Amino acid sequence: MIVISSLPFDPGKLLHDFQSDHPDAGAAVTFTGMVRSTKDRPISALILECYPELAENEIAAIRTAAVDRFSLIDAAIVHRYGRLVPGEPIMQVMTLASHRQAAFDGAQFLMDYLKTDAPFWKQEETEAGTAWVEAKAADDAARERWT
Amino acid sequence: MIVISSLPFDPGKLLHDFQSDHPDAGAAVTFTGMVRSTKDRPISALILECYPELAENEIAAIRTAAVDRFSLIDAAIVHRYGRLVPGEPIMQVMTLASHRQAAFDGAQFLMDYLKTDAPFWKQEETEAGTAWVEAKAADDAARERWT
Amino acid sequence: MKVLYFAWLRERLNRASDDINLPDDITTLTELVAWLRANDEALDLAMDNPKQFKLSRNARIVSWDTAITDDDTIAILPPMTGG
Amino acid sequence: MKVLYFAWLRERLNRASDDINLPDDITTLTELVAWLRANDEALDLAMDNPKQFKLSRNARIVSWDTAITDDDTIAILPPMTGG
Repeated sequence: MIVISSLPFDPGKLLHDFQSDHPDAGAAVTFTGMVRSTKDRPISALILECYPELAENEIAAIRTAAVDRFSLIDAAIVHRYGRLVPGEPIMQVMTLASHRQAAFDGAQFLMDYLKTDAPFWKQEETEAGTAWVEAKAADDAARERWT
Repeated sequence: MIVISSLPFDPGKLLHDFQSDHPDAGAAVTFTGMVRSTKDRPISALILECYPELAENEIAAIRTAAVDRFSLIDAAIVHRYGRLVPGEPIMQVMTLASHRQAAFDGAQFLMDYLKTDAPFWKQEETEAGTAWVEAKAADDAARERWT
Repeated sequence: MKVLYFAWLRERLNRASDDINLPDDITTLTELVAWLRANDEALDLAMDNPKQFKLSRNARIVSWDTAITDDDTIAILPPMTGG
Repeated sequence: MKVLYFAWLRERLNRASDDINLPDDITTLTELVAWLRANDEALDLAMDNPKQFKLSRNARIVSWDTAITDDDTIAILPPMTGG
């Protein structure tokens, strides 16, 4: 399952539905990314821009690569765009496998690729206005470990 | 949160409640282990024996070690005992952190330690009777990578 | 040909897309970007570090040496920050 | 002193625990296990690979050289298979 949407989602409900469909798996790993506001760097919102058609295509390709590479029973990716406030889930990745290491590795692989290859761009909204979030070199490095 | 219980749990509801308490975190990782029955090795149930007082103490120690080591905002462990049928969740580990790598590492650390240091013992119930699951050398090796 | 701009590139250009008539001698994405930059000072400045951009052709990420035609939809993509 | 047995060790012994009077000269877990094995052939056989067992004292896992008293609750734990 791949969902690219501006609508909010409930991480727990997604996990519940994902697992209910697969009574034969032994291990499930779920990653949820949330909007974060800290005392040092308070933000009022995160505004995500997206190129939806490209996101659908690239995420489908990343998902297929993960399923093949780690023999996943299933994998699902949900990613929001639009304006989100602190605490709101931005995205969720879920993997199902026979054993735990494949489920963990599959989820990390998906996350590392999504960070650098999924066409989303974040803007932080603060009292001073909005500013584009800069891409992190660490994200490129994380992706490189799978090549 | 640590729960050692014979009662069923809903992985999605646990995740929902866990995240709802922490609107300041940026990343959550959830691992769910389920009873698995395959065509090659069909089982009718998994029967888990437990030493509850020791489980409470050891899991609390493992949780504290994970929170300290990976600067987790929170960590929760739920583990069932008793008779479980295929598809049922056995246990769930959840971590919350500022960033994704700490959340992933914390969850894997908890899983690796729980596999070798939490006093649970599995029996597989098949048509031929019940048999104790043997400990895996791979689990000892997985735990060693953190030392 | 349609050319799409996203995120801060879109902001710097003050537009989300261009409709262009592709000259016959422009056959690859590398050539297209060079031609676009030569004809638009704002784009030229915004892309002074061109390696950081990914390019897509018809909603698939492709390499800079990919061949293109006038029917394609191209996008110029600043470094992504999703996930 | 109470000694608890779990999983296949409990099954092999046909009991979940023993109540014992700890002899004065038994002061560590290593000595306790040696003494228990000397007095119980089934336990001696079941523990022929002793290194694989963990031991707990008053519901905490401890090393085999831990000192013990007659008030303690000890458990002999086969390799764990939870998670």
